[in-house]
Amino acid sequence: MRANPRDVRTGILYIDGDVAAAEGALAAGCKFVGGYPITPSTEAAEAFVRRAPQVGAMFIQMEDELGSISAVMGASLSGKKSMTITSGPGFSLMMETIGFGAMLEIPFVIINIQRGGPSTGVPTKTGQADMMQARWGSQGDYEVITLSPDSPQESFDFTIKAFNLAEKYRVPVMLMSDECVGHMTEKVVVPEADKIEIEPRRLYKGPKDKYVPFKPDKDLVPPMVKAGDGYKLYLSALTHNERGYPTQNIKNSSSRRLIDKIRLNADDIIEIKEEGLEDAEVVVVSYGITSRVAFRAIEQARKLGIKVGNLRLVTVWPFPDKKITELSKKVKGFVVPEINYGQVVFEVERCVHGNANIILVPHGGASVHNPNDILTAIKTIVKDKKRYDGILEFKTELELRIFGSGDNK
Amino acid sequence: MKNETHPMENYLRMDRIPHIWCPGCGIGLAVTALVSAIEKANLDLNKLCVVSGIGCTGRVAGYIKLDSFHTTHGRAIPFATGIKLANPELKLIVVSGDGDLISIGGNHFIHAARRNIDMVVICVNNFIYAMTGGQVAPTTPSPAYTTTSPYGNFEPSSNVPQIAESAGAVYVARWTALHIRRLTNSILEALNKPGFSVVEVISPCAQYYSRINRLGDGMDMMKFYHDNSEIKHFEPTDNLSIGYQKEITVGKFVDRERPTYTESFQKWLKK
Amino acid sequence: MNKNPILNALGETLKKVGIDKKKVCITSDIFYKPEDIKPLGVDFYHIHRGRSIAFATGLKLGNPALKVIAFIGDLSTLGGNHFVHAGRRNMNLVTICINNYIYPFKATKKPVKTSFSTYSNFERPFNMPHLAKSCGAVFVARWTSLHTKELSSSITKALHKSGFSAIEVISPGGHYFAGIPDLKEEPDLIKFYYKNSEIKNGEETMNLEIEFGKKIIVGEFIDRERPTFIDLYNKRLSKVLGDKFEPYGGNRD
Amino acid sequence: MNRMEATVTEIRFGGFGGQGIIRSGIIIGRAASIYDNKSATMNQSFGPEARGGACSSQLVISEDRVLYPYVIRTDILVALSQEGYEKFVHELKDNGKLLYDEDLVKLKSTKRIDTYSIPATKFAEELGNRIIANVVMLGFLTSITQVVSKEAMNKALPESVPERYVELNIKAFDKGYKYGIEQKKAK
Repeated sequence: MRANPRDVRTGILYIDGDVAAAEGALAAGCKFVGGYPITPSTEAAEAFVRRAPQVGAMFIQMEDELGSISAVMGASLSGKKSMTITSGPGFSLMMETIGFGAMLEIPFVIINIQRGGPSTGVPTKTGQADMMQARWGSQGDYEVITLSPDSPQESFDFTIKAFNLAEKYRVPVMLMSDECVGHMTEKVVVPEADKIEIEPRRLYKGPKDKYVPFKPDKDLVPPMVKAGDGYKLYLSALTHNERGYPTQNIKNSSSRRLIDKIRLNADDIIEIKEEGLEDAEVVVVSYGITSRVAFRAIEQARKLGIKVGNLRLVTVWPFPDKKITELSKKVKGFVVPEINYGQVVFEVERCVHGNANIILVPHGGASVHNPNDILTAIKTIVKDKKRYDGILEFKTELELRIFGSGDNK
Repeated sequence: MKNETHPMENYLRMDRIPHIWCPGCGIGLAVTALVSAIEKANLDLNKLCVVSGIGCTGRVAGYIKLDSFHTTHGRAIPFATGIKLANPELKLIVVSGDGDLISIGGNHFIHAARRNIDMVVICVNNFIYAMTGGQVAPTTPSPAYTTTSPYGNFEPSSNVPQIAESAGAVYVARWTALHIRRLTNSILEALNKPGFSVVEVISPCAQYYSRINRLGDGMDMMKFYHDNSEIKHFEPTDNLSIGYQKEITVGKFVDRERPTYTESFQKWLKK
Repeated sequence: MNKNPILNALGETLKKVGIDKKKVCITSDIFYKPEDIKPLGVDFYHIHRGRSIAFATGLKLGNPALKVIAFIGDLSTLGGNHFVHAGRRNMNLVTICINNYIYPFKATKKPVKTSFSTYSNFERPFNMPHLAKSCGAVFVARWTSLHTKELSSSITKALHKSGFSAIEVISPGGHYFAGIPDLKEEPDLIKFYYKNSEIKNGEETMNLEIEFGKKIIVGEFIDRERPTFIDLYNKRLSKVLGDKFEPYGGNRD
Repeated sequence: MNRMEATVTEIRFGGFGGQGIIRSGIIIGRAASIYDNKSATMNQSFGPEARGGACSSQLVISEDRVLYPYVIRTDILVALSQEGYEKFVHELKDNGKLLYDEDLVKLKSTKRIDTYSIPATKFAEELGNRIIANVVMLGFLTSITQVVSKEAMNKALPESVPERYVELNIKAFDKGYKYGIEQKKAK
């Protein structure tokens, strides 16, 4: 299906990442946003609300984040493509309902413009420390999909992708952007509507009396119906069977399928951007704004004759396990920069199985990495003859200046 | 001149001044009233706590030299409840904004009032979310413009005294930032009253609310309050909603007795 | 005949109310069994605690053609804020607040104990009708669950009203109780409340406090008109944007 | 940290809220990235610092993709307030250009840097509205530094201001631009 021309602001725009995400949502056919003001995500809601009445979309500013995400659940089950926009503290408040959405397989998108934390943290500055929370922040076992953009252009593109994945797999999809990308103004090319591919809602087409709410298709995803279409739905977030009825028999429930529909379709879902991996001795694994800053270090390292591969995680969750394991057998080591003190790097470690060295280049947030730090980490990998156990944590120039060299090398 | 000290120096964290509030903002006036009331109440300063949530008014706790807590968004009241119940000797003052107390914190607000937890809640109402750049609040009158109501707000607005009264507050008053003396008196009365007291302070937001709606600066808003506020003590709270640039009814609306949470608890314990 | 008296009243209502059942959705943060819900012939959503009204708001805004009934059982804890703000916005919903709050009554001789408040309950419950009126509800009623006929009639009125309706149903759930000497069975307790109630339609909501040893006043208290959220939205946007704006109606297909 | 791109120009705008500091960044960024076919990344100050008082925006323009999004050592500082000048002058490169409103900024030293002054606010008042002082400054900036082409600015400017002010803005831009040419000759 193609986008509706009315929804798409075709042209070359000069907008920030927040606004680009809102434009992406509109282009993807999003017709409902429940939101609540929170820095640094508010610009996205403001951009959406200005355009909403002209494209038949509804924006409601709810009384809190609990309300906004709950309203998003309702609107999505009414048949509208729906999303909410938030940042760290709001994201934390939404966790319970994200689990609810995962359990009832409600398609929706969350834009999380990450900021420095924990708690109130640094509202106007950047961070990438919600990555683990995004994966399993709600109670119980479920899988989600997250995407990390590195620019306003990608905020636009990935928001559309997020909606498509949400509808295709009936799963919460999170755009894990950050303050830096959200508040950065750049050129964004919005294509013509007929160049934008849109995943339609997966509606059930069989006879009404044969509808079984959680009976999956071959790809493990069940088709949906809309509220008020006369299907006499009974939906409960209690552990339920195919009919949606509560059960304590886990074997007959959808619990396993919530995981499998993502894990077994991982090859279709996972997107990575790779370059120079063929003969790389060092691989930089990064996502979001960090991958952009890291690329500067990669370029520089190459000028010095180092063979550096670049692995960008477009989808951080699900994680490209196979790819990393495969690489680990060929390379000397991995450099993982992220704006936190180590989250995704543990996933890299898990997949490397001790085959190669790993250096984490951490960052406390409120700014982005100094590319020189990443470059130094790359050089260290090349130089090291020794194999380390676990992850080597790199001390950045700034940390060295503040805390001294400590016992890390 | 050298020896001259600020009259409020004992109550403010002078090392954090200048504060972050914009020129023309009314929060500073609310702080002045609060400090004067504390001074007049002659309370043991070591037994006073100030709790704030998030937002412009949420920064109040950071400037007052008492035990002060800058908590998470909307959670000032439950945080204060915890302090109060853990140590009933303490006197709790919650200072926060309309968005923090009435929107995200609305549930805690009504439940604390229902339980009649002994605390003074000062709700600085500037009709807008200012810290995040001017979004619509439940208190925004219709049809005021904000960044999330770019076509004019169409939602009916919250009537803070009415919510407080219907949920069970024992003392409810409203003043504008202009009525500094009466405001001080109300806070003083509230401080001396056991139970859940609410004092609403209508305050200008020169940077966002006034600018988006072209209402002039802080002084213009003060003049507006001067010309358009009417004191009506014990006015039924139904009549207290505030229209856009309409008359503002101020005064003391509720002053009643109900056993506080701690009292009821003690009574049950004895039984 | 449904075993649950409230669902029973609702079932009776839906038979006669003259609204397309297909368009009726129930959201509830109280769990009802599929076999109790199926006979109603409507869509049912069991929501996590406290978010029934917020979810219902989304459902209604997603498709304004729906008639949404939100059951709330946890107003006394989690969902109060959504109630207050949905009332303020005059969101077009029928909320049925199941009040299973536990009150001490004289007849019980000893104070009631619940698992949470081991020293018996000393907290005062909300005066729900008064709160509903204050936050802007257009229709407010209170019944015990044994007032089947009256309850059914109130739900009918609420379904025909446009705006936020709040119906409180006093219906203590027996399994939450422990240690009431005289009233061991749930039906007994409901009967007790039924007997101790007094119908006073149109009573000032301020006087509806449920108090120790006094009769519970039931009836219909508020019935007024206010424009709904969607009305106000369409009116304002049409005024500002003129022909460019197509009034919001959702997917009415 | 040193910026590794050779073809990068870093610009900082400093002034007060309400002077159009952020809009200035957007207009130049738009001109450079859409009409001059370069990359331009604009960032602005947020939070309490962005209100009422001091305000700043930063712009990184590059022939290739901008990878590091913030300024490190600025090539050009545009100061519309004393505070904006004092706060940011230290991050100017050696021989970097300082452009300032001569009625609003008093220089403390001219060592190490090139300075260019213009009575931008006065010109704007003469044109009828002091709010367009930033656009006078943009004209001045364009002619002095040539970091963007005049053609690109001519296209970007009308898109960035309300329709009824387009003509006034163009006048303001031209005024600054011409003044810049004269100043350059004079130097």
